[in-house]
Amino acid sequence: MKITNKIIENHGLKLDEYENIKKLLKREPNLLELGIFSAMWNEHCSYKSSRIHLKNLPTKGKHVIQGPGENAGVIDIGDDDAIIFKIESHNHPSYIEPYQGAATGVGGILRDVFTMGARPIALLNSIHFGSPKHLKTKSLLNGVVSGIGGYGNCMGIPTVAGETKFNETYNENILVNAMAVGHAKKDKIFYSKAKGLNKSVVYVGSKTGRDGIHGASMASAEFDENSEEKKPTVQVGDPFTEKLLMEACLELMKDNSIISIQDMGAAGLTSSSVEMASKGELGIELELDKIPCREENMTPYEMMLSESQERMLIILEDGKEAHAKKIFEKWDLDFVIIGKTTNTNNLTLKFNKKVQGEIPIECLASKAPIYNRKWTKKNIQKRKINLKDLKKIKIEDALIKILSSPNHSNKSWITNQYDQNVMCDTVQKSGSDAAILRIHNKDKAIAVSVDSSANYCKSHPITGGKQIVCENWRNLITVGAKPLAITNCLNFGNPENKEIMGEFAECLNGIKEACEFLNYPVVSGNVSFYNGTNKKNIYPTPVIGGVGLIKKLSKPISHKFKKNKSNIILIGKTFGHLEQSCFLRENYSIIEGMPPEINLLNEKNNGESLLKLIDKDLILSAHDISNGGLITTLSEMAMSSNFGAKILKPKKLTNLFKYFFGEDQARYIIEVENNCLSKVKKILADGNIYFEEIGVTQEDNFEIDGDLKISTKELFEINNQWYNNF
Amino acid sequence: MKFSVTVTLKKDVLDPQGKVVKNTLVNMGMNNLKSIRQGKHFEVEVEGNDQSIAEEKVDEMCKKLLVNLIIEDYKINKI
Amino acid sequence: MKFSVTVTLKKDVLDPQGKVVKNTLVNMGMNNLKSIRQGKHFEVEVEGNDQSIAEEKVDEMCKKLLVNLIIEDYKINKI
Amino acid sequence: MKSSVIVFPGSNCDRDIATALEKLQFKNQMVWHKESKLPKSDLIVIPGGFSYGDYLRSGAIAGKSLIIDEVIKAANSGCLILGICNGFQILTETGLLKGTLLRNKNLKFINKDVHIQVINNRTKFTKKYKKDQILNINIAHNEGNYFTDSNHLEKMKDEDLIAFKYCDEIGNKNKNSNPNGSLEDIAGIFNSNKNILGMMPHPERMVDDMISNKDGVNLFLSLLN
Ligand SMILES: Nc1ncnc2c1ncn2[C@@H]1O[C@H](COP(=O)(O)OP(=O)(O)O)[C@@H](O)[C@H]1O
Ligand SMILES: [Mg+2]
Repeated sequence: MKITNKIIENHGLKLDEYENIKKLLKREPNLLELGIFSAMWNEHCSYKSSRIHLKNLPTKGKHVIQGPGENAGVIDIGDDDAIIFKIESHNHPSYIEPYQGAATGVGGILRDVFTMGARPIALLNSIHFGSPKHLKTKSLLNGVVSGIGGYGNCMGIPTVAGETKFNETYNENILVNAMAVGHAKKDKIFYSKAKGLNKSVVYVGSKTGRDGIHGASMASAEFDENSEEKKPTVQVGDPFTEKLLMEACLELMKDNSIISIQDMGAAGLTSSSVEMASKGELGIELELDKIPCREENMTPYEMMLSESQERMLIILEDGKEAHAKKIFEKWDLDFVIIGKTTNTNNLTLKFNKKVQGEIPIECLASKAPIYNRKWTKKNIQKRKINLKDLKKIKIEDALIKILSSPNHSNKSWITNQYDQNVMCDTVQKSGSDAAILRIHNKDKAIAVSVDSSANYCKSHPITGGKQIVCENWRNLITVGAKPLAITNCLNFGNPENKEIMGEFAECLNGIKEACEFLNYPVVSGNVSFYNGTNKKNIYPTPVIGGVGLIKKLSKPISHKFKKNKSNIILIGKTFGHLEQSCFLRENYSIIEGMPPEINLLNEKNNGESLLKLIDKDLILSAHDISNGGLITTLSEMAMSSNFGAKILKPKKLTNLFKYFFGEDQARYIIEVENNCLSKVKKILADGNIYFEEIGVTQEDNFEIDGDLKISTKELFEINNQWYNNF
Repeated sequence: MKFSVTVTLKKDVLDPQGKVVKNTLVNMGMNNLKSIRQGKHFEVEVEGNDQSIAEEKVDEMCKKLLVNLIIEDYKINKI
Repeated sequence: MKFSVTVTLKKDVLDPQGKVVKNTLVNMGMNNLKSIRQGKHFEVEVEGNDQSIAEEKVDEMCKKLLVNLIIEDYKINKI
Repeated sequence: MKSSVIVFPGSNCDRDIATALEKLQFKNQMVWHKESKLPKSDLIVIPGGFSYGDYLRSGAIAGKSLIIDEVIKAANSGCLILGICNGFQILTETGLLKGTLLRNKNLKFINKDVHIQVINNRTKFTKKYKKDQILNINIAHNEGNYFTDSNHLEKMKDEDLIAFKYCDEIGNKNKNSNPNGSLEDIAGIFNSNKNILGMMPHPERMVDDMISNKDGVNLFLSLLN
């Protein structure tokens, strides 16, 4: 078949990229080879637009065992324990078919984690939808939530935290990011690097069908009106098979049979085999006749590009084949030796005893294109807001508006659809700043949280990038965990657009700066570009997933008020920054202005001091102040408990709206019992930490001295109604 | 007026349920079973006397709710 | 030889799925919908040329696995 | 006391129940479903999870496995059998317990802590509880909506075969306190001999204060003596 320009374009390749392919091969590729190039050279697999920026992220640290570049990141949590985690996007498939898209997103990220030898212990997700008024939002939300639940529940892995946001820039392009966290023994971690010649390459798991052929190139292309018709065969998730695959892999991993192992994710058999060979600087030869196929008459092209789920590639030590086969048969899974490692440094594909395609591995990996795309600095939209120019409202009404808004409503409608308790190690689940998971049979735990701030990132990408890292860090601190490392999912628009590329570069700079300062390295991640339609791009939405360690689990800290008549202390300075706040957005639809500034030194000092207080067992509860400001944070602490609070008016900042709704960073609320108060104050003073005593807890009512009085029950109902009416 | 709606997975779309059901039946000794695919069935009753209008209504229900057109096909029959 | 098997809930058995589907459709404006019940559908292919033997096989599959006879009825059709 | 936990492909609360049993001093062993012989045991537990992915009907396929014949034999000779969640569904599919578990009335998976009331505390499973005691306990299921015919319901009432009912924190039973729509708020039932208990809530999730509460402990302690 003659390769025409049309065919090249349909494969998502640019003409100059095709010329490059010919130069590397010193000939024209055939269709099979072209398909393989297109799968490996697209944005999703090659990171061609992002790589030069990602290089700058800090990836090393005392706790890091494995940084980016493997299936997932690995950190050391002491003793012989390691935590393996990663986040990944499944945005485009979820828009086309929300249930299956979200489900297979969860399935994919779980494989990344158990491939490395970890038993998954928690799932998290960050999901972004269009305006609640948009026609499709409801069914997308419904489908995505049941898809996430459907997969995780069936696997028996608790889904313990996440975030759900609405904003019209996601109307035609929702975001579905899933994160998985697993636990492994430090000396039992498995990598994808192939080693040794003539080793058996084994295919295990489900059979190969015509699912999602070209899924990876779809994830790298912009949507247009026709994309719903262009639907490739949608991948259907089979969590039951994945559960068997996980148990079988973990069973085989108990001894020393495996040289290397890699799941088949995007670009299926192609990327998994190329990756293993490329890391091992070897060749790999596959006999495609042996691939277990689900449909009749499948072609080599289809087999190599299929994205059927629940499959793995394993390279086995000599003589372990029979032993491994027995395990996979026990779990009713296919197990076939489909090829071997070679010294040719080529990917060699045989079918019907003939070589159908042969490509030097380096052409697909290290020689894949890398672009230094043009980018421009963000043009800042300055807008000073003078509260006097705005319509007068009451504090109470403004608060109610925020608490009853889609973005702030109680999410139990969602989280009740996830099994959060299976595995019996969930110490704290959704609804708090971070979830806490006990390490099985030990008295230590990890804390996990995912966060994003698209509005901040849109208005000032550098600050936004810093802010999410800090917010994520704070969320771990408030539950008493020492933040160790993060994973990140970078959801952006079209990188060929200078401004979008600018948002990317600047967000990444912000992330880098904060991670470096807080000693909070990046150990894994994922980039999703081309989120948008018809030249309308989504807001820049980097999502940060953090993991922290609680060395000794004695009394888990949550944000619920615990006692009557205890002291409420605000840590950190309040300046009253209202631009980009929920207050202005929800009450006045004002979306311009700068996000609050980040002072990394304050972040670090305030956070570390709070950790000290928690370590010394001096506080009852803690909550970080984020969207919605001080008053929203206090109401959340009240609503989730049986207590209210009586809050004093500020001594310094006189504008109550600025004081109560400002979104200044690096702030926390803590609840302290009388008998600990002087100790707490001393530690904070010794650390040079700014704090204010702002009130006390009380029964029943949430109250600001003289200005507002509302029962906590009523607050709870206000916060709870939106989803239930949606 | 009553209709039956049969919803089946499109060809080439994975049917995890059918797969497990088939394996189970084969294990139970049904070895001349070649394939089995699982779908949905609805019995719909609508008011009115005009069959073509009624059938159109049912078709609309299928498109709007009962069927996931991305992975499923359907057939409507008067019963 | 191919058969279709339709499995429906018995009359007096509660059908929570059908109920929710009905409410949703009515909320979507389909107000001449009188009732809707949801069931399962299987497409079974068995080897062999003798229809009555094949049909018996399918019947056995239904009784032994596909159908919960306590709450469900079923019908087999050659297709 | 010797217990056996049967593991089906897709069971996923098997480790949880094993951990709870061991914590409470049972001598426990795991039994893979392909085994044709059951080890000698005083208690057989069919754990929660998604055996065979809950495909076809939850519990249906596990109900046809080899080991189930052994479970039925053991049940008929008086061995204690506990089916939790998916285990309850499997027990109804095998016929060891009557009735069936339909989809939750809201058609959604439900995970939350609910209240249940101990209806019959004069059994080997419940004797450490007080009559009408209210427990706070976790549920996590798609199909927990218990249904049975009126004859069987009458029989269960006559013979005191209802183990637990959903209620609110003070014991009221109404639409809001019933999470899944189950008939007469039924959360768990016995067979006529009261040596088999099937229940949707997860007692094994309630044995540890760090994680939840200890409202499930007395179920296991009842079995121990
Ligand atoms: N899709 C989801 N999955 C699981 N948990 C969620 C989801 N959406 C929100 N949550 C939970 O709801 C709570 C509130 O979310 P959010 O307002 O984003 O918290 P924060 O501001 O502390 O990051 C958190 O505990 C979060 O884990
Ligand atoms: Mg928080």
